[in-house]
Amino acid sequence: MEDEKPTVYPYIPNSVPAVKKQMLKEVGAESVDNLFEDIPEKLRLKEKMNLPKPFVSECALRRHVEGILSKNKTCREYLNFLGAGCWQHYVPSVCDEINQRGEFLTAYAGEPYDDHGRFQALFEYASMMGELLDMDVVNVPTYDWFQAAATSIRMASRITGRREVLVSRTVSADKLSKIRDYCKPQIEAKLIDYDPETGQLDLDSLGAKVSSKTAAVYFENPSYLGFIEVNGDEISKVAHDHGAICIVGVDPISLGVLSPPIEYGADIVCGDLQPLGMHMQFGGGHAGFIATRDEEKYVMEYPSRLFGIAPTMVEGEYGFGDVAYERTSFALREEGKEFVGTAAALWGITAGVYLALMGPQGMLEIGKGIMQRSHYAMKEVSKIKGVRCPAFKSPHFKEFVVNFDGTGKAVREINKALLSHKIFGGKDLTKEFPELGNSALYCVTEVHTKADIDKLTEALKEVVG
Amino acid sequence: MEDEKPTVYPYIPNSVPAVKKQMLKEVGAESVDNLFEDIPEKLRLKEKMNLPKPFVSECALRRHVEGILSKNKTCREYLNFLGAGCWQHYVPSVCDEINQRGEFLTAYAGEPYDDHGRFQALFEYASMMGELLDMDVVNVPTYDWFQAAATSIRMASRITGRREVLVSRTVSADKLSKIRDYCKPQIEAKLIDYDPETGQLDLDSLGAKVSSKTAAVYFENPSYLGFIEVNGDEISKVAHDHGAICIVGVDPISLGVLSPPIEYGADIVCGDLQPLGMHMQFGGGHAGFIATRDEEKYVMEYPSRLFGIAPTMVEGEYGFGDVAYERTSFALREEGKEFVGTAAALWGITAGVYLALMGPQGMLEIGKGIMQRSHYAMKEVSKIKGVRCPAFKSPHFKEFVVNFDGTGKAVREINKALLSHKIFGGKDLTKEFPELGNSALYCVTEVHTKADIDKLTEALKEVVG
Amino acid sequence: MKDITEERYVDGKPKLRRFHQARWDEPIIFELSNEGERGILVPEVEEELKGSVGDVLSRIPGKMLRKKRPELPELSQPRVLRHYVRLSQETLGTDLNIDVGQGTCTMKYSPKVNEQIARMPQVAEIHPLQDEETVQGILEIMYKFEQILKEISGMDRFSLQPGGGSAAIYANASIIRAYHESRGEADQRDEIITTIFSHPSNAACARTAGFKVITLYPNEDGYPDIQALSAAVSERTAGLMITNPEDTGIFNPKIEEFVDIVHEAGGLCAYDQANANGILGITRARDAGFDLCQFNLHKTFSAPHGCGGPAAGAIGVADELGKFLPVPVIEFDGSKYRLNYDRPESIGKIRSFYGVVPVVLKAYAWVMSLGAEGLKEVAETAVLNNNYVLKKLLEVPGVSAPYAKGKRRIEQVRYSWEKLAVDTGVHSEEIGLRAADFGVHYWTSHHPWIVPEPCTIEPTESYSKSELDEYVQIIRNVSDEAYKNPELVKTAPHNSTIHRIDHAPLDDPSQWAVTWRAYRKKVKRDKAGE
Amino acid sequence: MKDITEERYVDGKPKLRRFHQARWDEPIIFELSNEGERGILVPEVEEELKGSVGDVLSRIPGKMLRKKRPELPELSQPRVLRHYVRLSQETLGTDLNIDVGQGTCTMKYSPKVNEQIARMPQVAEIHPLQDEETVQGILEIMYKFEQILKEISGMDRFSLQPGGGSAAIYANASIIRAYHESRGEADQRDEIITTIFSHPSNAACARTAGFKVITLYPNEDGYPDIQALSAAVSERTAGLMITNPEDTGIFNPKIEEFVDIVHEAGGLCAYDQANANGILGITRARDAGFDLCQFNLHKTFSAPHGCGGPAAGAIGVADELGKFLPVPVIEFDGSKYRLNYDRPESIGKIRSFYGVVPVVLKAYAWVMSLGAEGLKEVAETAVLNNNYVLKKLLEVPGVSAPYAKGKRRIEQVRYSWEKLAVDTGVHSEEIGLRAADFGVHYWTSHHPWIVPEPCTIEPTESYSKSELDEYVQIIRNVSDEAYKNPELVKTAPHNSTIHRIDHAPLDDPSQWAVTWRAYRKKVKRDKAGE
Ligand SMILES: Cc1ncc(COP(=O)(O)O)c(C=O)c1O
Ligand SMILES: Cc1ncc(COP(=O)(O)O)c(C=O)c1O
Repeated sequence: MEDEKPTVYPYIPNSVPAVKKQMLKEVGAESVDNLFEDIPEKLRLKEKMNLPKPFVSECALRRHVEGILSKNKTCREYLNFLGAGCWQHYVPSVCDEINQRGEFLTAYAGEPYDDHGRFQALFEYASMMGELLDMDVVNVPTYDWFQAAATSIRMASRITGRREVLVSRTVSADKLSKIRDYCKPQIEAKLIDYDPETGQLDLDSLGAKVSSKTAAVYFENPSYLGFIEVNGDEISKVAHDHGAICIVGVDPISLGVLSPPIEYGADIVCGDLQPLGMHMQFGGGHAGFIATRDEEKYVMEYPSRLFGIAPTMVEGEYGFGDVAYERTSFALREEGKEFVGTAAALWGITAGVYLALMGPQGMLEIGKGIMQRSHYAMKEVSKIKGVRCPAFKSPHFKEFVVNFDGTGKAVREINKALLSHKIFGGKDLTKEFPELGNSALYCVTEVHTKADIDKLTEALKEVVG
Repeated sequence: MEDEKPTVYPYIPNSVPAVKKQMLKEVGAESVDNLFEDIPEKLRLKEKMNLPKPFVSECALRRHVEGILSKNKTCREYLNFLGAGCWQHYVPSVCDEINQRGEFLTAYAGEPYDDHGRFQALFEYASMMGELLDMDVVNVPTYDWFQAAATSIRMASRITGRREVLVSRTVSADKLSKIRDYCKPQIEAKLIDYDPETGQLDLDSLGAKVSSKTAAVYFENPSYLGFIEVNGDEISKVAHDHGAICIVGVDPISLGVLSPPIEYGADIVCGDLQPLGMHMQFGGGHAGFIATRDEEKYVMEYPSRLFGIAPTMVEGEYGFGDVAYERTSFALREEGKEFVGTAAALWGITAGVYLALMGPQGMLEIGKGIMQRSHYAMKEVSKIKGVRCPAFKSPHFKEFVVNFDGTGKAVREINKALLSHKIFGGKDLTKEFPELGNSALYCVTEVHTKADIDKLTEALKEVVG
Repeated sequence: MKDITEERYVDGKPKLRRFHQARWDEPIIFELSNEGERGILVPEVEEELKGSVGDVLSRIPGKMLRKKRPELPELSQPRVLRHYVRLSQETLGTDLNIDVGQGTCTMKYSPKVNEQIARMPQVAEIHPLQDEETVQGILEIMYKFEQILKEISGMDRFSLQPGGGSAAIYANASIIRAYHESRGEADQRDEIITTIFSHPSNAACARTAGFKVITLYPNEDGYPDIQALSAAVSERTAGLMITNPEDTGIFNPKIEEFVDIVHEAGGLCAYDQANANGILGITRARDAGFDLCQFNLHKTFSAPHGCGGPAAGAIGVADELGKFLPVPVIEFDGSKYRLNYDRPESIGKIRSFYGVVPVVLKAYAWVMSLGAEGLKEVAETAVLNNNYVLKKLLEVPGVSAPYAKGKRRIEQVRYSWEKLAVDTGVHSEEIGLRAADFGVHYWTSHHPWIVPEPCTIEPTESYSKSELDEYVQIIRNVSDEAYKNPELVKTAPHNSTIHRIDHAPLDDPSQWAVTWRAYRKKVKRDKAGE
Repeated sequence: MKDITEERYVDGKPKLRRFHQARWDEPIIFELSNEGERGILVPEVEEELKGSVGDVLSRIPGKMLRKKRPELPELSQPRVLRHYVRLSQETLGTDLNIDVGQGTCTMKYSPKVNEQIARMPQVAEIHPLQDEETVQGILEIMYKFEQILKEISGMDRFSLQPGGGSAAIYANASIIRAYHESRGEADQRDEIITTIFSHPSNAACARTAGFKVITLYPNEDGYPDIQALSAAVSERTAGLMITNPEDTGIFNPKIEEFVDIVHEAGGLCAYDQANANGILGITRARDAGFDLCQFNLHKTFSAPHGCGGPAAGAIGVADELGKFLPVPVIEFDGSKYRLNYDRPESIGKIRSFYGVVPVVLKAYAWVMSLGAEGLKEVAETAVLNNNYVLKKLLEVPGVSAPYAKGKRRIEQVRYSWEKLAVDTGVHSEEIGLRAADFGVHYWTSHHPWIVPEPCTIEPTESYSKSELDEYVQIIRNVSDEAYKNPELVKTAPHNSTIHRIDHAPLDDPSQWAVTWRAYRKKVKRDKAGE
């Protein structure tokens, strides 16, 4: 009985030496080296790359990787109150079931025939988002809310031919950084102040900064700091009065209870799909949506793909395809709108599954339930001595700022202490919003029970007490 | 905006009250109660069942169940050396990928047309097992090895018209219990002794018990106690000389290195598929196989389904169907062979995937690698003072008996102590094989590294020292 | 180009779908083999370890060492995956179709959340012989599930060990035997009574357990015949093993009298509750006097059918039979769960270890998602759905529902296409193959074939009215076709993975082939002379 | 009955498969809605909690409270599942087909083990803002993967933040801008040079970042034109952004000279390494002098394409550009991993948090399963496969491989069907639709359409010789058909989920509909007048 042969790689069928030899013969090459004839000798790597020794068996590989990952603590083991752009919502099992189906997971850019299901699923995703947003056009997802916001602003700039955007000061520092980098060559971003009492966008500040140079006003609802911007109407009116476009960034999971932004004047709405069925994945579960009315001047400014419905030769059969493909960079290179590439389609399909599972009643209930829980948390936390919560006098959705000035303890310390209670405390805002003092942004969702919130309150009491 | 409606169950579409009402109208019933008219009032349950309050949301349900399960310690967290009929082998990712595909997972008993894939996958499973076993007929899996052994014995009894089976004494007590329960009405099981030095089936004992009443001789290879029965030839010869059938139970993962039992005279071969791609699942991953030559007298005695290949109307197309269906209890009720029911088909498909991934080279390498590791473990463990290992002087495959008589410690104590090292020690044999003294059955497979084995040795040293 | 517009019928709602099943025309896996390819590599052995043990294979005595490598196919990993994913697409699971056509099989929705939980390492990666302290979670679930089944059935003790419904029925037969043995009546009491519309496993398991089987036929009204029962019982009666509702969907209203008669004769009564879906929370086995019962967790309790398992059966018994249950039983002392093997009168082991644990887990999770009210909702909706489909199907030409005329049915209905066959020459099986052209199951296994041209539909609670309407519409359409164009039906399927199979070789010992190697020897070689 | 025997061609091995894709004819999900059905229930709120907070909705000011519920479909859970599982079967992933027809996309095998690991709670259920102590595992993997990419590319620093290849290219453009800004030359240096066969994102991202774009065309031999480059560079040159091998599969042998010329002019050079699959371990970006590069982890590094993402891009830069990388960067002090935001010259954020972590994890696991030798084996086999297919395809009538005649190609080949189109009137796109009838992709997106009747094949290392032969055989067959029966090809697909689409409405603002609501308003209502 013969012994082990030299390694053949399971992922590389033709690594079988005999097959390789035969194929080399077919192509008339002496050795594989010959095939790289166009690569100058000088550029050819002489030694083996200095990489770690591999784990060639799946068993050893898995043990290696899982061993490293076991150093993480998860939000199943710990009670998590972090949000700030990535939120712990419940992911229905059917969402994972669908996005792990090999067909969806490994498809890519096939034709509307062989990939009919992909097109239909993404068309349906857009259609359901359209209902949630009350808007007629929704893109195939882009990377994340950051990108969606930045692109929305550039769309507005192209539509208006203007080069200034007014952005609410309560937008996260990171998102603002992205917007600035992405808009830099074309568009200047100016910040609009907020009311220190309520957090609400300051209409005076807006009035002072808006002008005929303003391409768009961008604000979020609920805001990054958790409260609801109640003056959407007024803000959009100011924008419109100056010929500017009103862009609203929105957390889609709020839309069972909060008005869709189009109701208060939004022209472009954007946001993140992560709450709709994506695991947090250390920030790897994001996908950005952009939505507008079905007007040519808007549609033609999307850089993303847009999938539309079309008839086939067979009566009653639906086909799909790219709408106005000739606006994209695929078609026009640098003459296209911004650029388009592989982004987050699978999360779009997943968000569609999520919305289909939830239906109108589910979206209402989840929004209401989140509010009930976060209000309970605010109420309970506010009872702790030295703690001010919520820091803003405004209605809130799922996040809220907790101020610890009165406790004499830094957020950093508090959060470290909470860890020993197996709790992840809210995001430290001291660097991002120094004017808020010693504050943290807490997030409460439908995954939290009363007992969870009570546990937080007890732990906080102990920690700051 | 309206508030929550009464509950509609996501798994019960027509629990929508309006739909129910409409359907009741269609069937002409006043209420659902009417539909149970045939159930006497007296038998109707008056109160609500007294069941725990449900977790109606998926989120709460998951937390409830996962909360309970988190009390388990797994063989990923602990180092496991338990075998004894359920073995920790590596499960290739593709096995799980295939057996979780909704199509296979939720199919059942469709026709060879709409379930063509199920039939082909099970035909291929049988075909690959056939190659491993060098036999032409393999059944659609039954429940487990226990059942496969018991049925093999009943098949032999029907074929020979005899009512006595000789079973090796080294078969596990549990399996023997099953065999006795299942064969009871028809067949008496008598035990053949083993050699206390080597564990080998005692040919003298066999010679003394075999007779013209013997339907079959049943032994296992490797034996339950881990050693290899080296006298297969002689045993089967004795059986055949007395007109009896030779049945061998076999661990299929050994067959890359060990001879297929047909080579040493087996007429019926049976065993468990669990090592071939099934997780341990607390003993929930078993599936039994039975294999024979392609002789009508054998084929007609299978109670299980047998899937055969057949032509279709289209040249070159393969179809499948039941072979000799009219022998089954489905067809003949009590006149069929034993009985057939839902057993473990998905594990059969999975074992097929496993064998297709492993191929001949993989099966050779895994068998050899297991032997190398178990021999290393035996060697190292045997160095510990007071420990005798292996307890039998015979070649071994993956399991071996460790005797602790010389340590003055009971296996139970030793195993408790190993727990604090995060090690699951071998199965305590003191009740099952009192004649072996204070012994345990250890199992070492391809999942164990040298470091794992060294860790065991070190821990044992500490524990017994 | 083929005009498929024709295929979408418009005479009624919903329109029929223009279906075609995936057809990959995939070769047998051996035909895909490429010498030298590897699908997976096994863990390497450390050189030091190898050196320490030397040539282990040399320790295997010559004749026990495998000489010829098994002729398994040699394939890369992606090719293996592709092969099986393609085959999966050619398989019509409940996740895919309106699966009401496999009546008596309870093809209900298997919730994905339960599947996901069952695949966690906390279930998948535990060994059954681990110290009890380290498996308290799974023991708790099994124990709690037994309590649930006790409440659902009214029984006093449960075992979750059997690997399926039939294995559970066998276990009950074995307990009946043990009971009579314990009373010294085993030799005398060697007859089990069942009914012809009880699932065949009742008769088959009883016989396998050593009993003679007496089968009762329905009376004129279609109900199990109580006179026949009275005539059948005697001092030889070991017990009654019976399905209710029977596989026809008919509930035996005299069930309590049946039990009484058998009890009076000294027999035990075992209730095959595989068809319990329609009576959850409605009526209970123990309340009708049964001594034993069994549930199929892969049916009523929603665990998926897995192409035919893993399955799980649960057996419940009255107190006095508890001592006979298989070992071990799970006990709870108020703080810890433990496995008790010390049961001298037990029938012993039914299968390895403690049962098909992942299936039990899924069943537990399913019940815990519904509770008492939810389970009753399951039953009520399943029965409403069934009677709705009954109403609609009876409007289709050629079909009837024999027995118990005008009465309601519980969980399923066994229909007959006798009239259609007479009228058109189209048989039930052919209707099924044509139904497959519309993407649904319709199975043809309805033993015993007492109902002529049988067809059994079991809607369960898992399908909406619109899906049930679609199914009925498909059947109506096939019936229409049978009357108008029988050839179309008789040559079906047209839109399936494959075409009409020639079944003859499967019953011919000289041609049948259960493995590829047998096929190569018997058929391919013969034919091609290669 | 249709005679499908015809469909299995026998003129050569392997025979063509008689394929039909799953066709479920599934309605749009809104059409399936049944009022009142629920797909999932959300967690209930405890009564006590509800009582404590009162009517929270009343706190939302009137105009901010949603009045009309969103018209989402209402469906039970099994129906939602069934809908999407059916749609999935109508989608042709790499797990299903010989996916070599989407050239430049590197449709290789995505190992299932990596997917399974990425779905563990240790990856899925961690929040990016958790205390660093609690995420050391994932940070370690990201850090180690950066070290791997450094070795593969020769670059000095990496960021894994970009959400895809194009996002990475954009980030590189942004870094080039920051670099020139830091030197006070941003206004002057506003031109980026690329080649026409570099992926369009190079041109598009450069423009989006504010640069003018200069595009070089190939010289007579089909190589990027070095003279044209010399003519293009100037003191306005900000940089070169270039793919190599280009999307044609041709490696630019003068790449080092290109870099030198641009460097001399004061520009930076960014290497789009999305096509790196064929050069892993063969040649490195930094060794050719590049200052920046990017990899697509969802292509070369085996992470699945997910219908178009989640994707991930990795950007690598030379030491002197390290300070411009996005924040945060991952650092390791020998015992702990940490995120460093304190980088004043950074271009800032490219996306939320730190990158598409599960994709990074899969890429890491893939590399760790292969090692240095394995990666080189990937490259060598991919290139061998490519040249093998080139050899075989050039034997097919009507096809050619323009440019660099007689030379080897690296990762893919852009072919032309110009001759076939002239001979038969059949266009490349139509060949693709007919190829779909045999169960394979063949994509038609080959911008720029400079090669007439283009077609790009990229075999990668993931397919066996027999699968490549099957693909070639399909194409040969379609070419035969084009010559013998062009109508058959021009009316394809025949075995797909759907039939020829009328694309006209998709470019007509009055008819296009990107959502069902738009369709209902614009098309359905118009038509049916409802
Ligand atoms: C050479 C090259 N560059 C860039 C890209 C764009 O990558 P992505 O699709 O991830 O944006 C691709 C994608 O195919 C490519 O092939
Ligand atoms: C009434 C009845 N009893 C018993 C069984 C047998 O169960 P199993 O297939 O699990 O062996 C069935 C299965 O369909 C059944 O319907």
